[in-house]
Amino acid sequence: MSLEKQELLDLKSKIGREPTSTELQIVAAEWSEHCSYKSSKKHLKMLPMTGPLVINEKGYDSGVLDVGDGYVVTAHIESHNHPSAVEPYGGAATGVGGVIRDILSAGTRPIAIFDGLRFGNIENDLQARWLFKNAVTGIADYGNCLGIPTIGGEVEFDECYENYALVDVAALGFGKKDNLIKNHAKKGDLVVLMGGSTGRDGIGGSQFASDSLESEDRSAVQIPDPFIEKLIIEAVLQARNDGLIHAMKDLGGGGLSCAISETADALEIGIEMDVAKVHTRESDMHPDEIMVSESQERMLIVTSKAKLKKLEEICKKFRIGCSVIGNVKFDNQMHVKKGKKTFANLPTDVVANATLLDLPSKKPAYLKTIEDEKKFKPISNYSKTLMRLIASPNIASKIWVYGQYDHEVGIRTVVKPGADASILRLDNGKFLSAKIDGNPKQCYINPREGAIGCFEEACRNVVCTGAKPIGMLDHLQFGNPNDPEIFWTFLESLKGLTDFAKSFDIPCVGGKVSLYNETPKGPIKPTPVIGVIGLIDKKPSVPQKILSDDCLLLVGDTKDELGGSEFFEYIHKFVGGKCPAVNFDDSKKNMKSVLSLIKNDLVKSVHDCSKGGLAIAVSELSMTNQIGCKVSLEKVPGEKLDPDRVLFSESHSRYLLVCDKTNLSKIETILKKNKVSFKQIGKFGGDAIQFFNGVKSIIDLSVQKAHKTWIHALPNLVLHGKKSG
Amino acid sequence: MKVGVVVFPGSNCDRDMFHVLTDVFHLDAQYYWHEKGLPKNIDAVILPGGFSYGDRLRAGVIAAHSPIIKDVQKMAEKGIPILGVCNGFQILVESGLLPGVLLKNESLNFMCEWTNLIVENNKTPFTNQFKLNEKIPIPIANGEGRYYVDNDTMKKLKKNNQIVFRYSEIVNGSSDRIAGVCNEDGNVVGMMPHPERAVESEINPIDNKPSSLIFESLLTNMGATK
Amino acid sequence: MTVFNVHVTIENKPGISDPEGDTILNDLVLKGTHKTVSKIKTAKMLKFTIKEKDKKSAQSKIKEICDELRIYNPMVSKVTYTVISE
Amino acid sequence: MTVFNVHVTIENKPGISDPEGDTILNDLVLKGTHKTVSKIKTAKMLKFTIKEKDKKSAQSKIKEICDELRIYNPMVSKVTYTVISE
Ligand SMILES: Nc1ncnc2c1ncn2[C@@H]1O[C@H](COP(=O)(O)OP(=O)(O)O)[C@@H](O)[C@H]1O
Ligand SMILES: [Mg+2]
Repeated sequence: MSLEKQELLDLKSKIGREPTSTELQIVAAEWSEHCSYKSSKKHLKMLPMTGPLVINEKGYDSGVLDVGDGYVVTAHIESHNHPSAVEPYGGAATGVGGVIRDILSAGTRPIAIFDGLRFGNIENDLQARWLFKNAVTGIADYGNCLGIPTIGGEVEFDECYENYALVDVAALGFGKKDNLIKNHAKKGDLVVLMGGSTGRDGIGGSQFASDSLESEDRSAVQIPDPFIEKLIIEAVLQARNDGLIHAMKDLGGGGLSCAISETADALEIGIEMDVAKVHTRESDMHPDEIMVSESQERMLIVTSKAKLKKLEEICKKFRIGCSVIGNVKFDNQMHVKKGKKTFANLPTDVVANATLLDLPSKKPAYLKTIEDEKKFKPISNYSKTLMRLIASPNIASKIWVYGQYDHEVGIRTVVKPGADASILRLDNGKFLSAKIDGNPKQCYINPREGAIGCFEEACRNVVCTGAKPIGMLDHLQFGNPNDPEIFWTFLESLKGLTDFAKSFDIPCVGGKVSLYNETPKGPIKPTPVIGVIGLIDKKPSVPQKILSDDCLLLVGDTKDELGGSEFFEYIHKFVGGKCPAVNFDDSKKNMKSVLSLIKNDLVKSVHDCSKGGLAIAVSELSMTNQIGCKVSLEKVPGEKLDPDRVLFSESHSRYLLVCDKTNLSKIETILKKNKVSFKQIGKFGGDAIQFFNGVKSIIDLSVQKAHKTWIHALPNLVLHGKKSG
Repeated sequence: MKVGVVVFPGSNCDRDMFHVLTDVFHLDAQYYWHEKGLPKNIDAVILPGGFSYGDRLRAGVIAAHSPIIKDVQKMAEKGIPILGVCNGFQILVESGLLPGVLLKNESLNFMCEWTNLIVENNKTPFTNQFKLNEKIPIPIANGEGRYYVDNDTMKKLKKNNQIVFRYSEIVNGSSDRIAGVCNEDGNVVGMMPHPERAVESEINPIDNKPSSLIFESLLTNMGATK
Repeated sequence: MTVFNVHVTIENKPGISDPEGDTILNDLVLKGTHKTVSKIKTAKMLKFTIKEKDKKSAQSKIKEICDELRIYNPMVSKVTYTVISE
Repeated sequence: MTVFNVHVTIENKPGISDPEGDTILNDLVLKGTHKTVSKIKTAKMLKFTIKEKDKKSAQSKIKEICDELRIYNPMVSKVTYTVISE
């Protein structure tokens, strides 16, 4: 763990002397990319972070949204990529732990987990399979043990993650507004470290997250302990109820170094602490190790002397460690001692605020030609092609994943995973829905439009449940930012997200940047992952069973936009083509209209069109409802295109609506009034998925067969190494 | 009518169960921490689901040694209705209050899905409102839910009518598709599926009535004994 | 008093299925290039460090603990004790 | 060719915590009457049955299988091989 030469000079000039070795460790941890955001911070400011529902308080690690009637929802997203790439089970599990503690530190109870998983090509890469399987088990074991439902996520495979893993975890919390921790400190207050013991595991972890894998510190493996985390949650919430917490912060990357310096800096106080008071796992730990250890399942709490006894009783009840490690001063210094001896004494603003960088950027050369298409072999049998896509790892049902996650615990889950977005009920009679989405294939081709597309897709998924998007989380994952071409893609994505957020009035309530995601073969594709939170005031749209004769409508234009599509990449093995672009006006109209149809109870089911295009979206409706469907391609709204384009284009802003035929004319009236592009494209019935081009049948698949393939493809591949389709 | 909900370190369905008892069935429920005792005047005891002690060593085994289990045992002997759900069932089995063991699911995975139960014994305090063979749509969520007993015990279970619930299909490899059993007296019942997740129509996509009968049975039973 | 390491190995009794061992064998090992493996059985091991006066009492103490605290479930598991070092 | 039993023991490397062992020690054993136990460490064991020409090649074959199929993660675990019987 070390500082760059320039940073060392900076540090010396800021403190006017040589730093001690402990000071160097502390500063190196806090000034790492992971903790300081030094490459990205300047630019992140462009995102809109305020709004009528957003509650901003100092020192929060999660975003807070006011959902009315005295209640708030908190939200946060994190990744644990490097640790998961070397130890998928522990890395993914401790990723869940970290984001949960961020939710907890605002004083809210975590109520939902989301996981976004990305690996290499599992069809032929055994290591990717091993990473995937173990990451899923890690998330399952951790979330299930905590009793927090994992209600959504995504899984994607792409060659760019070979020998690597992206594990993103988002979480939501819920609580009374009055119970939010108002971070503050009073004279004479104490600093308490509670939770698990501090050990050598994870030493160098946050530095590690900012290095590429080749220079990894292989000792940075973290062992998850969800049982302790569960006890911490209960202890903290009890302490919150008893008013024992003045300020709180979780220990994440950078360990005590970051937690102490950031808490002190946010509260504009000083903290004097004694490493000898920290409850350690091994007796011979050096102060430097204690300061940078990233042992999981720990929280830092500021409380008063008078309240300490009660806090200790709570910790004893829940059998977790509780040590007074320091006290609050008003000198704005972070003073680390062992007994009487000083090991570090630094101004907190110096530690907590690394010098921000202004990295150069340059448009990548590959983008010049990436949108050019080549000529493809014509498709001879569309039924076969559709079946192959249904069985492809990116499109196959993810039930093997979410079936291992307890998604019911907490008894809030109204719509379970498997739909576009899950729905949770809240104590004030409202409902919450959320989804995370990423699309590196599109972001690679066009970082700006791709990122906007992820954002819109997450919105669409939430809108399908009848919810209005009220907040967004962004997680920006890129390669080495010192490469100007990579940094350009970062900036483009960020600008795109900013434009969309501003135009749609969806504030960004939290996020995370993860850089240096490099594999032995080079940088990952740009992978922003966007979480959108939606609120439903009255009744959620719970999909109703589709019956024979129900009508299928498509809202939104289908365009010649197949760049980064599953069709191009999986069927034609082609990376490139025109990236789908969101038309903001159409997007808004379509969202608004779909929401109003749901509100007026006119539709039975709404499903968005995304990966795999119209053909897959229709198949999914048929398969999950066990009913056939007949679709006419020439009815599909948009310009006239060849059948392969209409079937598999991944144009945004499209929704499939299912309705009883008695509601058809009412729906048409509303959509026409809103000037939305739409058509009835088909009807349900029978037991086959059928697409017609004029009178010619071009796809005819048995629903049953398709369904079986779709459900079993992923476990067959992961567990038995069998390819389906 | 007082119902005790026993809480162990790591229990995580305690609040869900409490909500159902108090807000849905308007019972007077109380939490009891595992280190404490149970009061004498209690009418029923429920051991909720979760991961007591992180499921370490074996699900339920560490919690089975908690001080409160001695009181649960005494209550069981007195004939007071006791229900263990999921981890609660595992604890009852590990503490010897119910026969058998719960092994890792045959899939080796944690399984969260909706299943159908068949009522095999409608004489217990938790099933007296059912018709025999009535079907209950209900979710499971467990990693160690495969019920197993040796042949001799199985014979005894059958002879004493101790099999309370079966899955309608093979779910996890349980002996004889067993999902829930009772003790010889019938007052102690354990089940792997989660009735507290199925009694409210808002979160039950299929039919919440059958699961409600589990709690209504308890109400009837307590009404009768009072 | 001396410090002993006692290894307690817990495995399913013969006749009780071991799905985990079977899965590792069938889905992992036999799918690979190694066909000479004919069986895999999984077990759990607990390594106790205990202070006792001699080897024998270390083993009997651990046995007592395992029986009393149901470290293994006698209906399905069998257990073996090995005292390793002094 | 002879049949060998090879026991593979997988446990966390020294210095890496073992929450399960700690919980069994603190919440079960030390809560009971036996206070002479000072540590419990958990491990997982796989017992392979394999046909090979000799003891040595049995062990090296199993080692090869475990490494290749990622039966354990060398980042976290250490592994010991014991060839038991012929
Ligand atoms: N890793 C995961 N964890 C939990 N749920 C998942 C995961 N991956 C997919 N799902 C669920 O499977 C369903 C389909 O996922 P996805 O194909 O990503 O949906 P969409 O295309 O609508 O964004 C969703 O309900 C989603 O939440
Ligand atoms: Mg969708």
